[in-house]
Amino acid sequence: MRRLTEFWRRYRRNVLAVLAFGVLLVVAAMAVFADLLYPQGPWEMVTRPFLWPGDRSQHLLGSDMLGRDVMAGIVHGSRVSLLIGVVATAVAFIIGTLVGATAGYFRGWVDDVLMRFTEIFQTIPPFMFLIVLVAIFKPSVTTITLAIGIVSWPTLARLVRSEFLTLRERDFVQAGFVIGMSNTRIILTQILPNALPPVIVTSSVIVATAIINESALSFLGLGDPNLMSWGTMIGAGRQVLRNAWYLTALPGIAILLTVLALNIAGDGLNDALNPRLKSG
Amino acid sequence: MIPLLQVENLTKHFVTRQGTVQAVDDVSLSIGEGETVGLVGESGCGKSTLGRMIVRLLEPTSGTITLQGKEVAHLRGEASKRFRRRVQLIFQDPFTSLNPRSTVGRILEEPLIVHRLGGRDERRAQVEELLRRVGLSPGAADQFPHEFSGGQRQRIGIARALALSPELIVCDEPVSALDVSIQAQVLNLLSSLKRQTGIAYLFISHDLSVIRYIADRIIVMYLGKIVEVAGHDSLWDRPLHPYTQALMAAVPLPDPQAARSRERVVLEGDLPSPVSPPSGCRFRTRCPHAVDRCAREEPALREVVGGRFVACHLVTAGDGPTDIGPGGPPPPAA
Amino acid sequence: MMSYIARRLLQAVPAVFGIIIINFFVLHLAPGDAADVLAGEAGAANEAYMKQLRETFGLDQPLYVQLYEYVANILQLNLGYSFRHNMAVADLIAERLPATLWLMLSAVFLAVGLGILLGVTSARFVNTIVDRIASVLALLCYSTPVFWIGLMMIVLFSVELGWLPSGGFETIGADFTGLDRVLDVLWHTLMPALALSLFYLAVYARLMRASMLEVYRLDFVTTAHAKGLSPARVAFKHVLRNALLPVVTMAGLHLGGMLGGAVVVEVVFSWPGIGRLAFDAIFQRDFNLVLSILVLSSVLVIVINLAVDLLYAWLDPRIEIR
Amino acid sequence: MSGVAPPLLEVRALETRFSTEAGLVHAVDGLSFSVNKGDSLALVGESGCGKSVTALSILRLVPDPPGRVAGGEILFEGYDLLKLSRRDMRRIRGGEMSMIFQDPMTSLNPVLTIGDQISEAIRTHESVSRRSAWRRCVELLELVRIPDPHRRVHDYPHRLSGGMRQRAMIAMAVACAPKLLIADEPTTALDVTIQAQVLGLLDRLKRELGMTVLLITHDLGVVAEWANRVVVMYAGNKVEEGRVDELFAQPLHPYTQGLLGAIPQAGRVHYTNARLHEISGTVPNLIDPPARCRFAERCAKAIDICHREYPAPFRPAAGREVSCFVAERDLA
Repeated sequence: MRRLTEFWRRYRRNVLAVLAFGVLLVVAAMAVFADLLYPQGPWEMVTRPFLWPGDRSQHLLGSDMLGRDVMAGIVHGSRVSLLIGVVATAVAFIIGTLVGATAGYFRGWVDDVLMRFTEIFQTIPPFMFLIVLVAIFKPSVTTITLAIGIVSWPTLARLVRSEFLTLRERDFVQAGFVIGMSNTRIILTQILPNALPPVIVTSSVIVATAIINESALSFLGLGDPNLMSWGTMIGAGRQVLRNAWYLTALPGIAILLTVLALNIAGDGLNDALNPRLKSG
Repeated sequence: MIPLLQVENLTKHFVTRQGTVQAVDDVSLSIGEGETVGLVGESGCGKSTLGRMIVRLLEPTSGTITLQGKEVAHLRGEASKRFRRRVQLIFQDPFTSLNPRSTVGRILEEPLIVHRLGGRDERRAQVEELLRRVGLSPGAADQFPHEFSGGQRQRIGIARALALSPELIVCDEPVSALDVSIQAQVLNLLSSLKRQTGIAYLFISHDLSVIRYIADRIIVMYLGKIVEVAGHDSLWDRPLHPYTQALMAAVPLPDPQAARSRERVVLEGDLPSPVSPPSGCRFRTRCPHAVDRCAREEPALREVVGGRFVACHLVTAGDGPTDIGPGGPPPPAA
Repeated sequence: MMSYIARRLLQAVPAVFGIIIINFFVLHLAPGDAADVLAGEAGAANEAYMKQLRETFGLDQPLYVQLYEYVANILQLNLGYSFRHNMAVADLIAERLPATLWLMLSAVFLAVGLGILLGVTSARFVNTIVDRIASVLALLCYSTPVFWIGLMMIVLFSVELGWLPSGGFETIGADFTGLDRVLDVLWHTLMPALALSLFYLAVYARLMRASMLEVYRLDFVTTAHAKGLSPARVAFKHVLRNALLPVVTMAGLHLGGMLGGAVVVEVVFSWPGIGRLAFDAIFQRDFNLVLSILVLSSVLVIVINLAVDLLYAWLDPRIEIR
Repeated sequence: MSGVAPPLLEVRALETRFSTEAGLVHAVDGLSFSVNKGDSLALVGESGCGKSVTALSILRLVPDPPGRVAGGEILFEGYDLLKLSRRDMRRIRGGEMSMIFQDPMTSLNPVLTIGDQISEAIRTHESVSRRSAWRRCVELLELVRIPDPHRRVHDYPHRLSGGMRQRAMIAMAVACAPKLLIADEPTTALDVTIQAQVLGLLDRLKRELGMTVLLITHDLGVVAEWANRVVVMYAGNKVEEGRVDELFAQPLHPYTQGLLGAIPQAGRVHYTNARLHEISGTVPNLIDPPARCRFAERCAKAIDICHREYPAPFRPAAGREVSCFVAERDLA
């Protein structure tokens, strides 16, 4: 608890980061209360097509070519974005931390093998790999989430590995060996608490990347066909780009704001979790 | 009588991209119960590697380490854990040797938890006692390492090493990162702890003057080899190995008169690469007295006079230490 | 030097095998028979094609034989035939690759060039309004989805202002030659390359700023000042080159990502490269073509990475190439 | 020596401050001392006493922000360096006055050859051709006894050992025959046998090139071996000054006395027969320090006034100075 308040005290100093946190709260609220806000769902044709934003007050952001409410689409789309962003990152986090920690802690041939393996995954152009995976395994929330997780873990694995490699050589970890700690205990009590902060910061950036990747998939028509996503809206809007560009612009702004907020919050986390400890 | 710790023919090689580094090569030494052995040498001489093998942070390439007659170099599991209670380590850098995310209390309690010593309250009491013994207030237990100065942190490191009441503590340059005035505090603390508990130290340092103050017996290393072993007084009065002589001549004395009056033996050149050390005597490339034989034959570490060992062809058993003045040339080869 | 390149290429061999094997398993883990996946479910799955697939990949054999066949075929660049395009897959890729390489080259040029410029400016005016604006700009570019900014650029520059062509590699039917053609291609490249570069531009700007500030704190910069050098000389001769090192490393790591981004950009701007080819192939369910593109792009990344490492070693003499 | 000649360098009431999150650090606080032509002056003190900041202040190299020279004068051959234009200051740096640093591993640019870096120093101050500057580099490397200078001049720093790099740094510093060389802990990162080589080299160059050297160190041994005059600093102030012989024979300030007593080597002490003299406590915080003797809290001899007032410098003899109420009382 004391640490949490201390953390918030430091995070609060970055005004922009607090603002970003607010934006994320709003997006999260949209995702949670989507069914309350727009109980009819995003697919319902509620008005006349091609209403520009501001034309009618009850459809604030206008309507698309089928007369569906753009705002309803954005609110419901936040669900897909956040869900896939967070869960895919969790998948990447689990794989990345396991692989990276094992490689960095045990070093030697274990490290060599795991890192060669990671490098292979890093060499395959991630987005291409992503569309291939999703296309072959048929687009659904599950396949998309897993596929994004699979292309995102190498970054985390490398980060965790380098953290483990340096921390393992630190004197305080060596001291753990000298007082007779087991490997598990050293990893859990000495290394992990010190390795985690940069990993958490990077994870926030990976959530952002995952959201962009999901929207790009949907834009290309490889999203879950049963769900309304921001990328799907942009893909649909593209067909009428010349006449109704707001249909492309608005969901894009939603993505931009969310991703921007995540990145700024990541910077804020970084400052709050790694205060430059004064030495000497 | 069996010494507390006996090291025989210990060797450690590191394989690097440039080649195999012979960090420690065929080193033997012993440490008696309650004895302070000083290990001195310049960077790259292998003193830290040797220390880390003795506390079993590094696996020796070959050779044996015995603690009271029992082989310890390859212990596993519970036996290894029992060893940890008897031999501890104090680190050089007080800023990196304490976990920045643990409280001081937690850091000191950990050894007790790992070895299941005492219940929660007992451990708490023990932590307070440890803090008191190293001259810190019990309140320090709730603070984090970064709230302390370098000297205070080093005291915390010492308290951690004491927690398991070991018989031997390897001190790896424990005062090198500290200012002189703080260094004196730590050296005094280490010697008073020794008086109280009869603990043995292997004290590693590059600083001959610190070694001379704290050690009963001094071992001088050069490029992975022991070149000389002597009692602290006899080494200071009559260094026998040309390297020891040069090392002592190079130590700046805080006494302008003495500094000016002594002979200067400034060693030429740099330390050779430990990947391809010179043939024969490793010191010969910088030795002012080297002769042909030094390049051909590796000098063995031999006892010259009671308790004094030297690895140099030019110092022979027949020559008493009386023949050699401080800093003077060693006698000609027999 | 040559032996270094040879050794690096040798080291790349397991990676290439690994990539091929991963591809193979992706194919086999997919629901249904691999031949179905390869041939696609849509109309093109005629008997001749299925037969050719089964022969090429030995699909009736046990799995390990299939793996062997698959690897052997790819290593001989025997990638099969695309019935959709009526062309050998290898030829098809060779035809489309230059456009993608050109796009990437332009984007790398823009990203590295503008990124460094922005980063150096930020570092020079650190903590001033200039730095703030540059930082916000970088953060915006960093957070913008590439396909969306591409579309928005089309709206602004092609639809509303009519300044730039909305897509394609060159003006169809114009039959420009010589310099005119070069200018035409450049004109068409501008928007897609800029769209593709924005994200990376932001990364390099942020990295360059941090790196410059970091290097400015190093001792040898104080040495340089102590020699009496002018601030400009210190910046260009001593700081810049050292600060570039992490940017070069990053740029090398990003190539794969950029190749992926090229898919989206090529779709948005109707760019006739391998990204667009892969995208079309996916919807035509021509998975053999898709997987071949994937393998070849990965190999491409390995080769370019080697080139980047050589560049790095040239910039940093501490890296010994032997 | 006549006392008429003006000092080569005179620092008067120097104040250098750093703004930090916690507050304004008075790193150097009213420091005055002078360096005469031909001096080997040592500025000695423990970490954080402001000795390195003093060196950087003299060359106006204090990183700004966060640092700033807030007051005082630095007279070099009579001219106040703090009033010079940037351009004129650059002419002084590396020309009239140069500096070498503690860590030879980090103070040379890793991506430029030794020759590039030395000839850059030459060509900045003298209009000579690239070729003749390069020739001078080789001569300079010879001067500092780097073996095989024709080859070494093309080497990158990482190919040289620590001792060799420090020699190369020295070669670079003396390239334009400066009148004053400031050496900031030049041997701290080196082994003792290499340290002896480097100190010997500095001594020789000083004689051969007629330089004056200001040596900054924490090591009283180095001071005793090498310097002829010494200024002892504590917490941003000068506490004592004198000729080396006098100061070591009879240290006047309790801090100097404490420092000398804390070194195990002085006298034949061994843990079995003597405790080392310790100075209790730690260095005070220099954020807005109170106007009183900075050492009072740690001083065994402190009297009432020490905790209330700042001791003015007291000069018991020519060239001897101490800032201590107790010493002043005892000497009076």
